[in-house]
Amino acid sequence: TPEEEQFNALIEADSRIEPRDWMPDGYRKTLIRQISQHANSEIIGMQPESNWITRAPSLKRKAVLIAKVQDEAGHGLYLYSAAQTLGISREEMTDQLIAGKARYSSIFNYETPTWADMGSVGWLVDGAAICNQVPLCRASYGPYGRAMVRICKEESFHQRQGFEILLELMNGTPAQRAMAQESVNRWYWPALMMFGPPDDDSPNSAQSTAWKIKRFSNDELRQRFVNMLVPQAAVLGLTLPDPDLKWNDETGMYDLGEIDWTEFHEILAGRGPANGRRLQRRREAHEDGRWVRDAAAAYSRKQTQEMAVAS
Amino acid sequence: TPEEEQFNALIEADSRIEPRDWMPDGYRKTLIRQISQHANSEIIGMQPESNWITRAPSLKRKAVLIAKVQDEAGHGLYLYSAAQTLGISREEMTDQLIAGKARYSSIFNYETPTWADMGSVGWLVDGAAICNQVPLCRASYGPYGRAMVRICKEESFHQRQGFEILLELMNGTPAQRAMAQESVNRWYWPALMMFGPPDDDSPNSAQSTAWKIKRFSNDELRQRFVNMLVPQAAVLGLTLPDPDLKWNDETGMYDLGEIDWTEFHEILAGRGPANGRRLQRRREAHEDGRWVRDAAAAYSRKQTQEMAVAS
Amino acid sequence: TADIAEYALWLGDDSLMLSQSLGWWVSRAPELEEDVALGNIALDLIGHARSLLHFAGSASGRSEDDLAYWRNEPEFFSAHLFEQPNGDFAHTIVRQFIASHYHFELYRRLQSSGDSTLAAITAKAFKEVDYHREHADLWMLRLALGTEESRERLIIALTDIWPYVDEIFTDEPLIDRLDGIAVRPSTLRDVVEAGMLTVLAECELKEPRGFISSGGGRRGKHSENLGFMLAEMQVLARAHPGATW
Amino acid sequence: TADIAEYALWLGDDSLMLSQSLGWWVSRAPELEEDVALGNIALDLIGHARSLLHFAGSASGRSEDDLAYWRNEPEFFSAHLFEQPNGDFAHTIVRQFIASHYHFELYRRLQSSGDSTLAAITAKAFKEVDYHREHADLWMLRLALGTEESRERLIIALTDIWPYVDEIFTDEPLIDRLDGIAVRPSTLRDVVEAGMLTVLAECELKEPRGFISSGGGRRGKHSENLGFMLAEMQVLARAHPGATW
Repeated sequence: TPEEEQFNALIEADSRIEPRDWMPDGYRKTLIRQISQHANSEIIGMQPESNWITRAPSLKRKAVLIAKVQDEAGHGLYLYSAAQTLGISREEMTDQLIAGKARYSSIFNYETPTWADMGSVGWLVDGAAICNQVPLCRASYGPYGRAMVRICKEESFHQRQGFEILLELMNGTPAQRAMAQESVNRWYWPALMMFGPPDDDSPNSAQSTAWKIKRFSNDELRQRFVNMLVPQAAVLGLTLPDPDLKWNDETGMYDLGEIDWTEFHEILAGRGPANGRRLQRRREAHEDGRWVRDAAAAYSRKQTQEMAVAS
Repeated sequence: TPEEEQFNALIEADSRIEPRDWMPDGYRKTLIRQISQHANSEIIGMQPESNWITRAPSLKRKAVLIAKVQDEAGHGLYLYSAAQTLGISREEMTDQLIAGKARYSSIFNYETPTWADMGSVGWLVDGAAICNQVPLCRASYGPYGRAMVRICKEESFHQRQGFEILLELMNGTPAQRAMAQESVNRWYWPALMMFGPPDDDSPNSAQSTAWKIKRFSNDELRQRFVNMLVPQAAVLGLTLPDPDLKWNDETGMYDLGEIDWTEFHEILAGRGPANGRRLQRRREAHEDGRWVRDAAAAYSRKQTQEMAVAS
Repeated sequence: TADIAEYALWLGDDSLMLSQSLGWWVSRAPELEEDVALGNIALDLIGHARSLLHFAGSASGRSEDDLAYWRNEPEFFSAHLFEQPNGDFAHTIVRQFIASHYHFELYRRLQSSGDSTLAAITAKAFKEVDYHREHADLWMLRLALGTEESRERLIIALTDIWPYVDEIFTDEPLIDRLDGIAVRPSTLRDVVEAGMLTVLAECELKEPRGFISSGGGRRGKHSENLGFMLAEMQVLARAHPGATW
Repeated sequence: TADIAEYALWLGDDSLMLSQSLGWWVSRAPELEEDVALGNIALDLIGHARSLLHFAGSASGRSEDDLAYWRNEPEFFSAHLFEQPNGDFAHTIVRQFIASHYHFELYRRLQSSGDSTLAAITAKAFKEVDYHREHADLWMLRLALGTEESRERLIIALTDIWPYVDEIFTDEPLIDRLDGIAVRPSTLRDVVEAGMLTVLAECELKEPRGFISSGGGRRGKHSENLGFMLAEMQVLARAHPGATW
């Protein structure tokens, strides 16, 4: 069809597809799935960090942490808006999340038992997210790409803050240093798994790449991430918990140890440390807030009516 | 009337009035007011102590404290039962309490900011309560008197526990000793006010005394209490915060300093430290529990129906 | 002086405890927009608390964190209003409503305090609490005029929180020693109450009548909630004496 | 031995954390009878915890209070089930339901443990958890068959708490070293689950299916709630090192 040709031409030319443009159903569905999943990840991702807001060990850290969790709420909002341009409502996305039907990044099913996890989440999880997301700033769908530009700016700020938390701990008492290393030991492998299964085991990637939604393979991004981490770990004085990690002169990159995907698949199957708790808390916040949202909606209806009557 | 004469004769003979007996309206009303007020005091009185259950500094103290607060719930139950024999329902009493229409002892409008308050409440508040309540074991209304016998036994146990808490603190670190003294400073005067206004300012007492509901005057009971406290304070090594307190060889009793009744009247008027909070928490527990009580009632109705059908 | 430092603690502790409670909402608000809005307010308040605590501690060589994490309950000077638990959203909004109307008038006047640091801190804070007040006023209207349930919940929250209004307008001896520097709390009452009553009138609500808490926060006597708040707020810092973060 | 002591901590920490949560209800229960009943259960559990912690600490010279108040989070061995927050009454009842069915079968068998102290402690506890189980079963029926609202809330609570069942039946290496002394958790599963399913059938409910928490409490890896619980439980004791109470 002519529309199809025009769409393909736009993709080919690295132009943006905009909401009013024709697009194939699969493209629309893939984007809705990906963007809402990303939004949900931001929303669920508030939980492991909000866990330390009331207990942050200094007022400065408390402020930085509140700002960060609040940024995630903002990212959720941008992404919901981007998804809405594709014809799905915020209510639908919220309901799917609460019903357990929509996915979010598995990494947020891990818990944050120590303050050092605020460092690891920033440094490793946000670090991995950035590697995943920077290419998305050039995603073919306009509203998504533009949302990602804003998000990536803030994420890199968050990663720096995570790095700083760990740095402060590593410069601190022996207990603080131990806390930092223990936390990095727990988060390193899960962060690597954030890039998804190895390329030869990643079914959806080819079409997404053709549509220029996805621009690099899982393994490529994972490799980039580790290349970035190793020198930073050296600055921090932290050991990355992979005994097989070493520089390879031939490839000009680091060789990685074997990833054990068992845990990844267990969590995907609903058997992670906190899958239930994350959904429970989201559901509770949603239900507890229902009367408030209803009140705001009723008030706004009444205001509109009054204005209509007045005019 | 003959009923009236019989009633008066029973009172005269120090016999018990029982639920089936005729009684004057005023007697019934006075008792309902007094017993439900007493029940409410037990129920609201759980709050200042439950405040420390989750933070008790040793497991033994935690157990003792739970047992004590639980006893108070039990006292509330005995007393509600006694009042019910006079023709008021538990729901009515509960609703009056929550609506702020029923009184409870003002002492429970004080707060318990420190652990030492668990000692002071036991030693001073329960101590004063016992002085007030022991005579009530002989109250002319049977169900009330019998409830008071059970209650008094447990209260004297509670008072000993309060004494023990203070003793342990006074044998402890300087910080613990200071905590104990500071707490006794706060609770001493309010405990004395628990006996009510001075005799020449106590309007309802005469009739209650004639009916043998009340057997000693406010000032008499207050004096007894102080006579008991002084030697115990000496054992504890605590100073009672009354500079005018001293032994009077002539009366064979302790002279007391002037009581400042301003605070007492402020609290009665609803301007105490925690009047609002106490009612708020009772209301919240009551409202939060409504669906549970409804479920239990519905289940019990269904069980009864099933049994009726089966038979 | 020690008096000015203590006065700065009054103000700083109010904001600190309020932000401590508000921070809890971030990730639990009724909608994402409120996660952001309440987070912003919490951030502003923690900013004010940091400036005020920093200022309060400067004379005695104590840092904002020394003061936030290493004081015990009787050494805090927050008014009870600022220590009230979050309750449901209506309780949080009523607490914000009173706090922000109070802050607005207080900071408006403190900008011309004889102490230049206090004046500078409150000049910046004034602009922010103006937004807090708008946010609270709008929610008061939404809850009061929204649905039956929201109106009922708002009325309960007003009953529960209003007892703590009185204390914030109560003068203490410290104020006598800070003429021209502090604002005398009792002089704020008329304006602040008038402002709140205007909003309540728009809400078609009357001023709540009922209990009045006798307070005592400015003398280190606190409501039962503060101990629980401090236990949580200070637990990590106190597990690592001497550490920096 | 150190192994038996660690096993005693498993059991003791379970009861300790559960009683810590239950104690909150006393003064807040749906009716006075439940203030008394939940108080009794909390008291029994704290009694079990004290015996078990006392026993666990006896070899290393640590008192029950040393163990309760001076261990840090990773040194606790409670299973996540026992650390779950109270939630609404339905959550508390479901937690009690699972805990007491588990305790009943566990203590029934531990009475014949090769360790005479463990046998004696659990023989006494067995009689008490029998009552806990009855109490929970009855409430399960009331909530399931009472009103629509109670049934709905119960189903939500089952969904939320059931993920923590799996962990209590998970074997850990420690168990291999305690043959004849400890009960192998996996051997309890069939009987305990059958008992619970019988009650659920009377409730006209099926076994909940959904998430399974990966646990880790026996290795010192805890759910996010434990840190908050310990902050509150330990705050006073830790403010006075070396004090007795």
